[in-house]
Amino acid sequence: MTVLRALLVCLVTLLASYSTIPAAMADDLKDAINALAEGSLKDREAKVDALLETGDDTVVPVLTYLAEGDLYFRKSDKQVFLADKTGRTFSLTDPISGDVIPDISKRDIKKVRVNNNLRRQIRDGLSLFALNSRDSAKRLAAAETIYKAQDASALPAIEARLAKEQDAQVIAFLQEARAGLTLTSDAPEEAKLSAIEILRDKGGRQALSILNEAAETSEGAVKDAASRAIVAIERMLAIWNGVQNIWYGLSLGSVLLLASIGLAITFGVMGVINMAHGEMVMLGAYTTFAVQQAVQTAAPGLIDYSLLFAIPAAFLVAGAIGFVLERGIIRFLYGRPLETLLATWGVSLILQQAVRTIFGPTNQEVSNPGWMSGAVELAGLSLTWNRIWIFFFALAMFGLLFALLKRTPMGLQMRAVTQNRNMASSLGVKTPWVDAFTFALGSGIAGIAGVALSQIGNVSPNLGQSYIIDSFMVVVFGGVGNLWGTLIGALTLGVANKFLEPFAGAVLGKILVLVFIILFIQKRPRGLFALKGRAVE
Amino acid sequence: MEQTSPDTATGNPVALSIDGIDLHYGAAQALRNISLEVETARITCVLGRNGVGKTSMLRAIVGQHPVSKGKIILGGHDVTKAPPYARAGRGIAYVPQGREIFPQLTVRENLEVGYARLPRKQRFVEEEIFDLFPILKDMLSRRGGDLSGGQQQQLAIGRALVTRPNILVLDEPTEGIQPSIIKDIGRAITYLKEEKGIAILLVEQYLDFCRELADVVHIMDRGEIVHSGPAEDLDKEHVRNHLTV
Amino acid sequence: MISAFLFRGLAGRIAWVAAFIALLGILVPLSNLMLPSDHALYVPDYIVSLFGKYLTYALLAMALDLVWGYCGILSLGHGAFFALGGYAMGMYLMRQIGSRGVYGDPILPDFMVFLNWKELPWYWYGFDQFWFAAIMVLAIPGLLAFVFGWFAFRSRVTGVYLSIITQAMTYALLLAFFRNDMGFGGNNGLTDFKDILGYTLQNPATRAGLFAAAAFALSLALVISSAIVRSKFGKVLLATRDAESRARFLGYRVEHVKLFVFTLSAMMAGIAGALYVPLVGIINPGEFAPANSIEVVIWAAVGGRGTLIGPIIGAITVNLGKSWFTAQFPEYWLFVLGGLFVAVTVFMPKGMLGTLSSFSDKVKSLKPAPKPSQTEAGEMRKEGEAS
Amino acid sequence: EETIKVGVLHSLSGTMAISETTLKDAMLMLIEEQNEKGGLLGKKLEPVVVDPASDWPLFAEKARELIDVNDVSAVFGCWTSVSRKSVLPVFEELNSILFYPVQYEGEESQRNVFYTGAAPNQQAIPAVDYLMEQEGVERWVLAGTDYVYPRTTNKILEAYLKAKGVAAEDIMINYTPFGHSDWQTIVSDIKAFGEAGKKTAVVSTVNGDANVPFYKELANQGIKAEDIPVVAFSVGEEELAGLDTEPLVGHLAAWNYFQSVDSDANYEFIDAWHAFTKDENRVTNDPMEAHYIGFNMWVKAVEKAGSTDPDAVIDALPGISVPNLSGGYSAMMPNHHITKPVLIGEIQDDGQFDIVYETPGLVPGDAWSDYLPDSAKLISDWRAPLSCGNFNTETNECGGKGAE
Amino acid sequence: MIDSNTQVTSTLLYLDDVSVSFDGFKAINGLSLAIEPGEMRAIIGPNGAGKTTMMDIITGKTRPDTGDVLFEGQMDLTQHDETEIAQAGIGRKFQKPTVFESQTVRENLELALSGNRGVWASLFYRESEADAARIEEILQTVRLQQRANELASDLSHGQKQWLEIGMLLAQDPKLLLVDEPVAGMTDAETVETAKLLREISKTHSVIVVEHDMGFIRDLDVKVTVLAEGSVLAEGSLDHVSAHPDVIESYLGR
Ligand SMILES: Nc1ncnc2c1ncn2[C@@H]1O[C@H](COP(=O)(O)OP(=O)(O)OP(=O)(O)O)[C@@H](O)[C@H]1O
Ligand SMILES: Nc1ncnc2c1ncn2[C@@H]1O[C@H](COP(=O)(O)OP(=O)(O)OP(=O)(O)O)[C@@H](O)[C@H]1O
Ligand SMILES: [Mg+2]
Ligand SMILES: [Mg+2]
Repeated sequence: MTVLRALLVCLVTLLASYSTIPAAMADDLKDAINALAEGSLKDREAKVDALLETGDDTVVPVLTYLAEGDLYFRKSDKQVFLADKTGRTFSLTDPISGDVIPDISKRDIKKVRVNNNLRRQIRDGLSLFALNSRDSAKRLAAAETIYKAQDASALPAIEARLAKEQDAQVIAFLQEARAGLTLTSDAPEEAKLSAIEILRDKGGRQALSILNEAAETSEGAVKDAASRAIVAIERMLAIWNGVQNIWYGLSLGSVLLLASIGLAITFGVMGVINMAHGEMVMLGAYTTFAVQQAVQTAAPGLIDYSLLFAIPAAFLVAGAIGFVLERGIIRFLYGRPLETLLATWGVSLILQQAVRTIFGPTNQEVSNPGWMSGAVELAGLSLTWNRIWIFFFALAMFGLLFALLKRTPMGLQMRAVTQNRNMASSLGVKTPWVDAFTFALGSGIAGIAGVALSQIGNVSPNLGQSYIIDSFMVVVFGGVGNLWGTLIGALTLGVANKFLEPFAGAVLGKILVLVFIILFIQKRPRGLFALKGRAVE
Repeated sequence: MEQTSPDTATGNPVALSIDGIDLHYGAAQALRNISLEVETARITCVLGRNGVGKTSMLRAIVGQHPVSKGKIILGGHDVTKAPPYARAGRGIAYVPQGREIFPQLTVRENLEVGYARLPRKQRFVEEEIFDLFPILKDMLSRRGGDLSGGQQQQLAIGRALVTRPNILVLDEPTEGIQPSIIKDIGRAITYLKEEKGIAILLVEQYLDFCRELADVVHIMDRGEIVHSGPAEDLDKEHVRNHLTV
Repeated sequence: MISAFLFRGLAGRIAWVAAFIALLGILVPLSNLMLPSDHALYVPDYIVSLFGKYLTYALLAMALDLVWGYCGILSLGHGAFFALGGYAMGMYLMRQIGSRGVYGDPILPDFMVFLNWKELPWYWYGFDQFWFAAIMVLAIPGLLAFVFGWFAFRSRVTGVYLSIITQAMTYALLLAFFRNDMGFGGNNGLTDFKDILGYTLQNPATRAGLFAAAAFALSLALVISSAIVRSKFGKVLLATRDAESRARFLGYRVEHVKLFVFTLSAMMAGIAGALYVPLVGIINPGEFAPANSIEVVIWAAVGGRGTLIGPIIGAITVNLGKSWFTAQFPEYWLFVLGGLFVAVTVFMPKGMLGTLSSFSDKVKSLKPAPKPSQTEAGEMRKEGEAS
Repeated sequence: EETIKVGVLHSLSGTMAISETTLKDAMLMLIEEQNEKGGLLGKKLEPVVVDPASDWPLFAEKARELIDVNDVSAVFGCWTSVSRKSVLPVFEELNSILFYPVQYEGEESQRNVFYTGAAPNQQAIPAVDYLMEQEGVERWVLAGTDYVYPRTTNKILEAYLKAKGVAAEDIMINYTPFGHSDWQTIVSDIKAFGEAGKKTAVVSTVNGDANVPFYKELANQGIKAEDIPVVAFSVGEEELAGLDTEPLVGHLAAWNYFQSVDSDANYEFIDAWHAFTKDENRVTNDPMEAHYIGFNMWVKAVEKAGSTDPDAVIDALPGISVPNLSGGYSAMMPNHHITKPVLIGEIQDDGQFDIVYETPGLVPGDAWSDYLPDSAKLISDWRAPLSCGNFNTETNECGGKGAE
Repeated sequence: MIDSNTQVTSTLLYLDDVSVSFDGFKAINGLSLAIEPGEMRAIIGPNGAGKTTMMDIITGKTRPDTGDVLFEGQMDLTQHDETEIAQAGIGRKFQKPTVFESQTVRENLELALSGNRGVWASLFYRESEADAARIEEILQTVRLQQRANELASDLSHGQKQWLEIGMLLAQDPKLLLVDEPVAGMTDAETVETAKLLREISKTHSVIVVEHDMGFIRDLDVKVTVLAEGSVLAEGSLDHVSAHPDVIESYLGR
């Protein structure tokens, strides 16, 4: 965003210094721009239209700034400027001359108000400008906007561009845009039929709605063709819908997995009924917040990568607290697993209130880095980046943990100690160290989960409470002490939830999942991946 | 191996000595002033009726239960207050009564837990162990808890041997084991004593087994050692009296 | 037979505690109603309703202890039975409002008018009668526990698996009762009660009566529970808790044993809920929240599990602490309460009661008094050990 | 020295602490300011703060404690409807005064309670009007958390929209559980619903914790305000503080106050707030303004009555008018609701709202909705001689619609 | 079903071609065995031969993959659960002593004492004099009178063994399954136990599993040798001990 704006400012300055605009026209433009300062929001729509109609490139930065709420006027003379906030003051750029006036106080200027209507109008209008941009990516974006806008007045621009466009993707979009417009116009039948074909191949909901309208308003061959295209598109949509649902389910499952994976250690392996698990997740999320703040002040350039620093930090913070907890409290409670519930519940209250006291009771803002924002459109699917990252992150964590537990001597000792502490000790295992390490590991992993979860939900003192029940559900459903169970359990519950949600609704869907868990446990009283045989008794 | 204790009458160094220990379970006293020495390359056997405190004594020695009085010296070091893993670090290995294998670990993993105090190079299971208990080799990937009672007992002994101890403490190791393997265990114990010079402390109920192996026997009754002497003493009437009901 | 059975429950200190609670049930209301408010022994209205609430919590905690402490069923869903009993009572109280609601509808409760319901749903029939509601207070939690337990125990669901499905049960009920479509007032629940059995709830005397009822219910439940755990059945319970499969090999129908206490305990919880609702004046789905059920477990653990009296002490102490701390240190009370829980676990492994009795044992053993007979010693030890 | 005690009944822990803690601070600030001005009736005010811990029955217990044990003259508190419902009988029985500062579903008017937050007609209806008229919205998604406030509001809105000629298939209603955190399906449904060719908007009564994940999902799935604007009734500055608002610019909220309101009273208030909290970044919000109004009304009423006696103050309150923060005056009406302007704001990238619409005059709060059949005929007037919260204008009787 | 009065055979317990496998490992392999009423049978065999598993099958703990197990000629044990089988009169002592640790020795015996196991019956149970006397007698037999009121968890390993034997006596079943009763006992106690079992077998059927050959000799009953899940040899102890396979796989040289 900022890069773009810097470019725009350069552009203005360039334009101004080598201005080829005749003086008279420049004056008109100036008036038209300054006119933005006055009148109601409704009046402003006409003024924006007028600016767009000039077709002059000078209006591009003006309107872009307006849409972003950065167009200001000087109170003294109602002159409109492009404003950039620099620290506590603003620097103003004259849209025509490109002159920069630094250090203007907020008091002296006022924002040119904008609303959604204006933004939409500007976006659609500027897309026609961008259609002639040299950057093919921009042209592509513009063509997409034009397709979405379905504005008949854009038709000449589309035709004009199509005549000289080279980029196949842009051509496709423009043709689709034209097809939509053709269909709703009074074009001849053949044109409409070929337009229907283009739209059918394009697919998607918007094509569907255009075709629906066409099918309603037309007759004969066009109506038939449109109806057939509708059926085809709907079938595709249904399929993609199913796939999308599976993805949503897996993605929800990966969140559940993340939330419960630390618990799979502290509870699943160690047998501590760890009610403070959620708070470890919360601490991870708050660490993310703190790291983000630190990076913001220390190295703003790295802000997009603050999450990468947050991961080890969260592990260390939550792990350290887990370590202290184990040494200070839990170790007195081995052999009395139920009592750990009481103690860790107390700890969870303390941690919640501590965070509330330190950071305040309200939500904290953890922003998505650029590489985790937005979505990719993949055929009929729309996959958001943060979910994709979280999904693979969860799997990676699982893999690491699995390897640690099953393939390393430390993992073996961890399991041995929890099964028979005395005997492990008599075999030379340093049980206090293993206990503390295991609990710290489980807590640290929970902390890492907090980093990921801060990307999709609240960062508040209550964060832990909202995950704790689900986490226990997952671990138990999968089978206590079985990591695979946790993995499969989390994904199963995620997918089940997402398949129930569309037709039962979110509330009933959740109830049904709970009922499903209850019934499932009747069938497999020791969870999905139950340990069988004598060994369990 | 450090052997700082003075040599004993038999000429072998003392690997382990306990000196006047008492042990309580809550208010109940289970051991009264027990003293005993275990020599290197000797088999020391402890006998006694049910509930006289044999297991309690072993638990005190390996550190699974604190003593209320007295001292435990291991290889010249006072380990009275040391945790079990520290004592294991000094070369003591324990085959407990009731097997105490790790039920959810496989046989292989059960054995590997014994690596904990070994240097990296020594982290393998010696073939001798599998020769002694071939069944373990067949069942490496079965879960310990699924084994039969006797198999578990074999595993418990095998696991103790994995740690390459210099003192081996066995609590009724023959319990639940088939006769042929009992004979093998007997041979193995003799082998460990003679070839490896390991000190062996054996608690047994099985008199014949004891008489065959032991160099020294101690007899316990009601938390006390009431008789100590060579294995031949077991044939004496008054000694045997301690073992009858 | 029944009286002989109950008589057995009155042995030892239980008798004293039960009598004490029952006495409170008489004295506190009397003092509240008869004494002038400046009298030294006067119990203010505020205290009466507050302690009335604690007594219902105590009953709930004791009911939980019966299944958890004695039978090893760690129910994380006992709040559900409490809430169901509460709802049954709430429905009765709702019907008693009659046309005094804000919309003045003689049949439909306000929230139904509000959401355009035209008719009373069938499951609300009968709740205008106290006897019917009273039966439902027992029957609904009892039936749910019976059906739930029937399946779970028959399938041999035990340990944490059982705990978690009880939690899933209460969680599912929470979500269900939140739904306005269920016809129980959604999130706001049932409120705005006017009177019970013709006595207006805004009158201190009515609340004093409710206090007495809570005290008597608790005292009676204590005697019944004590009689149960002292009978041979109580030993079977412990056997089931400690070695379920061994009990099976002895020929005990473990699932019936569990089902019996679970259902009984759910009914006690239901009664607690039913007494709670008129005392606090509201029942809403929040009572189903899993955290509430966990808190009940905490009360029992704080007081001392497997002692019946311990959970009563625990419930009252924790809630008294909560009431006091939230007013005294509104910003820091969670530290204090959390710290208390940690301290109890670490320093009082047997809960408050267990620690108290082992302390008093020590004091006793210092005196050169005649040693307690073998049986008594064993008895006491067993009680301590059970926690 | 004798003081006048004021109860503050807001959750400082549990799920609601997120919202309510700020209100406790605001009350402490208001009381401190009043004391600096010399207190009330020559006495100092003394706040009594308790923590009902987001536990509804505990609200009732604490209310009783405040009134009975601490002898407070008035209580400022509650946020959720259920907490208010829980304390109502207590205030009625012990005859005390509660000021309730949050927007709610209406359908209530009680003698001891003064509602300084918005009734549905002071928030929801103007917001929908705005979208319809200014943005040309034709298709509606009513998304809410499953509890009474959203249910009622949506019921009212549905009736209202249908009366305006919106077809049933152009209204989608969706409920989610409290604290719902996985919004993927619902957001993609909204997206699909909005791609059908007609201009679509979302009216969100999603509550509390669920908002952050909801908006994050909206942002990530690329739902732009220009395409599908979301107007919310429970999202204010405080809630936005937990969000990166950059991708959310243009989404809307309807309130009676925004921190960005351009008035001297507001600037003063904000400065005082920053000074009081010693934190330049603390935001102000609508319920804070409601407490500001309510507190000043109470002060004025006590002065007018010359005592803190509840009956006197209750009688004195209707008709009292005090400055609000948006530059006008708000008055307490006989139905114990107040008059307020309605503002629509668009979210800005700095976490503030830019006010894009303001009702021309003040809107009086309506205790009984005109769009619900059973309430339409009810009015509330606590002045003598009527003294009734649910007066039936058809039967001319107090006590609701009565037997039919 | 079959009328309970008409006995199909006189056999008390009849295992017919029973097999069970765990994850592909055949622990019991086509095992057939018949125990007559009043018979005592000793079972020996290598570790892992399937002796304990066989008991698991009889008592309903493990379901066989194939084969029938008939009790008193008509009750198919594979169709019943542990409780029903115990109530039908099969009692068991486990290889690893399992007692109710948090209850006293006496209570353990009280629980085991034969009688109605129903919920109501145990709620309203009052100890009769006969019951008390019986418990006293058993305490005497297992030599735990001194510790009657102590918690079972405080017993030593061997004492727990004794307690379990006591519980079995209290239960008074028709068929006793005794898994390694003398493990951990002194030689003298072993002799006592053999006597005790012989006494019991006068009125009950008994199956004893042991590795102690001296003890088996003392019992002086028919011996069945199990190996790899099926019967290897059967007959008197002298007969089977001479069997080369038994020597090879079990007794050793
Ligand atoms: N955990 C315990 N708590 C209380 N008392 C115990 C405990 N363990 C053992 N005892 C008691 O201490 C005494 C000694 O027990 P110990 O286990 O040492 O006997 P043992 O000689 O090994 O007997 P066995 O031959 O039966 O194994 C016994 O009387 C026993 O009852
Ligand atoms: N659940 C199981 N999973 C895998 N293998 C099992 C399982 N249960 C038993 N086995 C195996 O079945 C075989 C028979 O075991 P069983 O306990 O019946 O032997 P046993 O004859 O009683 O031996 P012992 O004399 O040592 O007690 C053993 O090899 C054991 O490892
Ligand atoms: Mg022993
Ligand atoms: Mg066996």
